Amino acid sequence: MSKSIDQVFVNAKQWLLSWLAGSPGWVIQVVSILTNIFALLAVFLTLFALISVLERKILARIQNRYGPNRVGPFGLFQPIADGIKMLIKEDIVPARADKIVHFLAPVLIAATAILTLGVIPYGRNMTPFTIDGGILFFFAVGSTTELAVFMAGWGSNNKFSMLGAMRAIAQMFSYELPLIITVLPVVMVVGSLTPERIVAAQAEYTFGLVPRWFVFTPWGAAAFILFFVSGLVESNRTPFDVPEGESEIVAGHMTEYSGFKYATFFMAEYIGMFAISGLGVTLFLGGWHAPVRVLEIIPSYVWFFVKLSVLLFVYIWVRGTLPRTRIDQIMNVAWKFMLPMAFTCIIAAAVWHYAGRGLRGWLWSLLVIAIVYTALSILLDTRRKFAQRVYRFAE
Amino acid sequence: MTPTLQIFLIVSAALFSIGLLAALSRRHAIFILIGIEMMLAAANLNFIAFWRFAPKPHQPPVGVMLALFSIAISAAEAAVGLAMIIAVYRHYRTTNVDQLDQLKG
Amino acid sequence: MNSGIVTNLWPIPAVPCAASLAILSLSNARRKSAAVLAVIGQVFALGISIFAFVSTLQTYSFRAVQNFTWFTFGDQTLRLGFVLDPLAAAMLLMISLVGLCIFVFSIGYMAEDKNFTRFFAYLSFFSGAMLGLVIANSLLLLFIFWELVGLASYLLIGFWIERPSAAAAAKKAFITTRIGDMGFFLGMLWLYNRSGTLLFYDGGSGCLESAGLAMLGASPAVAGFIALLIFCGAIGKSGQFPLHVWLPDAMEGPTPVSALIHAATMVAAGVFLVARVYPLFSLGGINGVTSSLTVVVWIGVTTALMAALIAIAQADIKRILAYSTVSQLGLMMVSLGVGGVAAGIMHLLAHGFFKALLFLGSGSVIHGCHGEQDIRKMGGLRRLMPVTFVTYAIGMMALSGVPFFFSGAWTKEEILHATEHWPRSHAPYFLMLAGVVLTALYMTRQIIYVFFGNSRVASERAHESPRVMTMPLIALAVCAIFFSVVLTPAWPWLHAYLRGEPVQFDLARLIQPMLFLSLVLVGTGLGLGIWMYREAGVQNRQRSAEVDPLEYAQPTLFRFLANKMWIDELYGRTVIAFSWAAAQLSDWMDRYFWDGLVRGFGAVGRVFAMLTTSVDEHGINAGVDGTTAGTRGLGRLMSRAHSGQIQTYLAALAVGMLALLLLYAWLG
Amino acid sequence: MNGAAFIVISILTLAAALAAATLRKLMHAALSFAVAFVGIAAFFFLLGAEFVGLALVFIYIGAVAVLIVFTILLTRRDIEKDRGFNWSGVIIAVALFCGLTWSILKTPSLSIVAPHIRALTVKRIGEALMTSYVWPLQCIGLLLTAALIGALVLVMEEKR
Repeated sequence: MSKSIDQVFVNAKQWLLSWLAGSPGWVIQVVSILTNIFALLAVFLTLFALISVLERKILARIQNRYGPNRVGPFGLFQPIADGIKMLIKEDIVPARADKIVHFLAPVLIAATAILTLGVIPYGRNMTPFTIDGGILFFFAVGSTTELAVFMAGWGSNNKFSMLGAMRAIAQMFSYELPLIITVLPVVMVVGSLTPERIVAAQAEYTFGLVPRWFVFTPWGAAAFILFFVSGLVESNRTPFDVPEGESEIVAGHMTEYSGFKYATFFMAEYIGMFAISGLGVTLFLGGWHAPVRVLEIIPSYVWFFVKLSVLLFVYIWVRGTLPRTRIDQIMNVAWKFMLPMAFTCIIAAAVWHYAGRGLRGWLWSLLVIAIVYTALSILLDTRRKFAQRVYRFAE
Repeated sequence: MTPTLQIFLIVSAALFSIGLLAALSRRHAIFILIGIEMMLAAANLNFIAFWRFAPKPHQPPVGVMLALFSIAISAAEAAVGLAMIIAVYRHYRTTNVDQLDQLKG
Repeated sequence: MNSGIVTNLWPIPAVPCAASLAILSLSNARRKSAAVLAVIGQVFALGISIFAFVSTLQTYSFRAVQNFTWFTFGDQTLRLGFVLDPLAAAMLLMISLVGLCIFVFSIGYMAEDKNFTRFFAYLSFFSGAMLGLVIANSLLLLFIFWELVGLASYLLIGFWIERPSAAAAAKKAFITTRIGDMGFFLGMLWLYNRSGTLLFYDGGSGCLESAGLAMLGASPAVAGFIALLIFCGAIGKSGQFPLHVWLPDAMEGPTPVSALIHAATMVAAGVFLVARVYPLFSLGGINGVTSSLTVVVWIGVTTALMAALIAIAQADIKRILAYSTVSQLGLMMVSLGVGGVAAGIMHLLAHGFFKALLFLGSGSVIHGCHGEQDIRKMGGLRRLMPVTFVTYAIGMMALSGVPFFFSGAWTKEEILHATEHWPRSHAPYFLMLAGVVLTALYMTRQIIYVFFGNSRVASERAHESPRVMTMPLIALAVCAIFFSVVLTPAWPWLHAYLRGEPVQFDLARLIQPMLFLSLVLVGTGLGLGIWMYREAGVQNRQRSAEVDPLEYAQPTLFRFLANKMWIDELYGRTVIAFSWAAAQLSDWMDRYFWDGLVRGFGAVGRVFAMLTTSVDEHGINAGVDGTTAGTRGLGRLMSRAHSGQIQTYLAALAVGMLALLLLYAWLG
Repeated sequence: MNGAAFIVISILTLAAALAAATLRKLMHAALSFAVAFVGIAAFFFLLGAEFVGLALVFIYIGAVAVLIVFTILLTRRDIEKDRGFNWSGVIIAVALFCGLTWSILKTPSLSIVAPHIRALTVKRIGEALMTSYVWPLQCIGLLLTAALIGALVLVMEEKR
């Protein structure tokens, strides 16, 4: 029973394809691919709509106010209203802009964001596109985002746009290194670049209780934290949203966009966030596996989306809590702290592996990480202490 | 129709010639670099094609390895080449290769 | 036999050295981490030392050896190693324990110094080298550590480098000990030549074991010479008579340094060295008397008496203790020379505790008196610095040899015992008795000047030292008292441990003539001191407070002693003057004789050069010029094709490729 | 191997490459360059070398293309000036293409179809890289480090 619920979407697709029995092979293939694409788009566009209103509501709660609550029950229809507004707005293209590049930038950025979603396993037998080097595909396609951001900045022919694009590219370049290098230990330990294999490697449970997710190893925990922070930067989220810091450079590379193109950028940012979180879930949080063996009766995709939601909530929570950092601080952290720590994770994973993957390996790799962390924090300590701030009129 | 090795090689030759065209005809230094990168890519395409069409597959896959190393080397070359273009531009205020003829005999 | 511990001995020197390196890499401002690192290194060394010590208790005359090859040249293999035996274990324990106390003390004493971290780096480095020295199982390894402690001593004496006197003292210490080390080095080479190995113990084939000794025993005279050459090193390091001049000057260094290096550990290394290679000294002797040991005895006697006499007339609190150290080291040498090896080492260990205590006490006094070191300007400190006074008094009584409760008494008694039974002469025995009296005398003088009487210039604003300085004092005082538990004749555990014998308890042995004799002697010294100095430092009708009672009574003798018997001046007039003259002569030779010779050769060469120049210019050059002109013309022609346009070059390349392709097609 | 896919990809690649070589605006040419490399990566996919294709996209689109557009940005003042077009280059390129094509067509041993081979997994490539090709891999690492440092030194501000 639980198995059939688990596989309900897979079976539905089989059922759909069974109508085509007898057609030439390439027809079935194309239809199968199209089905996957439609399902993916439907799910994630809904999720985008949902999260855009939920984010506003959560932020509102953090800031002690109500948030959108006028359109529909609890304001849940707000995204529809927003969408209509965006669609019917005038699309303004600057006269001196490079019109082709200006047009192509949002298209490219949305396309790459959606493409990255394709390789993540959402449940048992539920990977839209199975590629041998799925992780590499994710990053290869993801790196195209930088070009798209540059196109947006260049095509707008606007100083703010260009500055924003430069900032975005600088920080995305800098954080792409730790992002990829923190993935390496997982790839090394599993011995595969295929997301399914990585998920399968985390299937077991120690004593039937504690799942063998990589986040529960010292190197995995460290790598996950680094991965999460890099992911924050890659998706240009607070506290790393300097490329679109409205108090400094209007809206960065999106300054000259309006209407639906602006909405596209907005959507791409959210979908990029989903993709990075989904990859994080796949790599470190055990993918679609249940945290306890008993709970495996709940379908796998539910687990995946629960984990994804938790990560997304943390994203929003961080946004509601932390102030924006300066660009030089971001770069300093990337090169002086994140990168060495990411390399340390590789070493710690190797130590864990060669010390037998047991408790001994666990302790040794913890030691490696602790030593490097301490050394780095001593070396990087500028001895500039923050003064206690006094809020005179806030109480 | 299934493509044969010849067709791949002809496409690769076309790509090579286009790269050569970019490197020979345009005056901007960046085009020379773009042309060189395209010629290298054509060579990589040849490597991969020869590996794929070899009657007896090699173990290890030599063609793929060569292509990988060639990509890495051309990446290094691109980085240094572009840095040189910037340095030259700073010094002479031009990127026109016709004007950069200080080394003439 | 558990020899496992010996393979784990290397961290004992390595950890403090590593701590030293780590501290050196810290910035000057990280005082706390420097101190913590140094203390951690020392605690670690102490831990392993305790472990090593415990493992030596398993059997009598425990000895474990670990040797390894350092390098090979030709068919010769140079091997180094570590050894663990009662001698090494006892030394390890004493050094690391005293060292720890002194490290802690230094945190308080050096608290305001701007080079705090450098100080701890040097101190850790010294500690590591010294610990390595005592566990070395090779004369070469011992020599290496020997030189390293010398270097550490040099660095630390000259620690306050901005003072010219400190720099001079450091230089003096380094050069003076180097004279002794020269002899040591020659002796080592000779030993290697004779025995073919520098390892002490090597499963029967070491130079201190039967095979090596048999090889040396073939010519006892040579063995004696080797022993004496090695003893030269000990003379230099332990400040024995002809080379003792550096040690009092070394007091220019910070007081913890004086306590650790120039009282408790490094200067005792000479005594340790003699004890370590004792089989060489006693080789071929009858009744344990050999000519080399006789030399040791007489040098020890001379040193002990002379230094004790000089100490009486000194005014600097640390110099008095320094001469006292010299004197005590002489006493240990006598003990070794007359055959009382265990007694000498016991005194060395006990001396390590109480002399470190006295030096630290003097450091506390100096700290309290804001840097004043002249005892004539102190006085009345017993009320102001009670903890320092009590601990200092304990140290003083241990040094003087007050019986029953203080460790120094028992070891001194053992030494006197051994000296009494020396078959060759009784003179050392009586001279040593005089030495005991003198020791009590000068210590009484010092303590009266410093702690009794009324407050004088320096002690008016004195204050007790902070807890971090008094705690080590108390710890060392406790050690100095309770160490005597294992020393008494009733239960001579340490004696037996060092000799590798079982120990017996016999209360009757406690009472013996020597006890009464030393009681009388010490009492004489103390009484004499109290009588002589009862009014010291007090303004009197007859004389001012600045004048010493002895000076009042015997001005000539006092001047003789106060000026250290003019030995420094003697050296200045003879040895140093001679080297100065030799240097002047060499300089003159270099300037006028050799230089003239070289200039003459140069002139001849220049004449030849002129000749060849003319041939070159007019004969050979013409042909070369012609060739060059031709080449240049050709080059100018060729450079037309060299347009500087890279695209032209690229096009030429492509055309060349096309041509090759066509050639290929045409051929086949 | 799919003929239709091949035709589509080759048209896309060659068109983009031609655009990259001839477009007037430098930025457009650079973006066409990126498209051409997507096409080449697609060729690699078609030939079964997925890993190389992904690496190509990763390196060329993610790094080299961005570097090129950055260089264009930094040498911007020089771009607007009109430049001549060297027609002799076209002649040489066309002649070379003809020569190459002629010699390819003339060689009969090249008209073969692809045999069936075992799929080239990332694992196999990784094993080859870590065993037979480990020294070349180290050398490439060294080369890339040197290139990184060299590029940095070249673009550093000249001290006056």
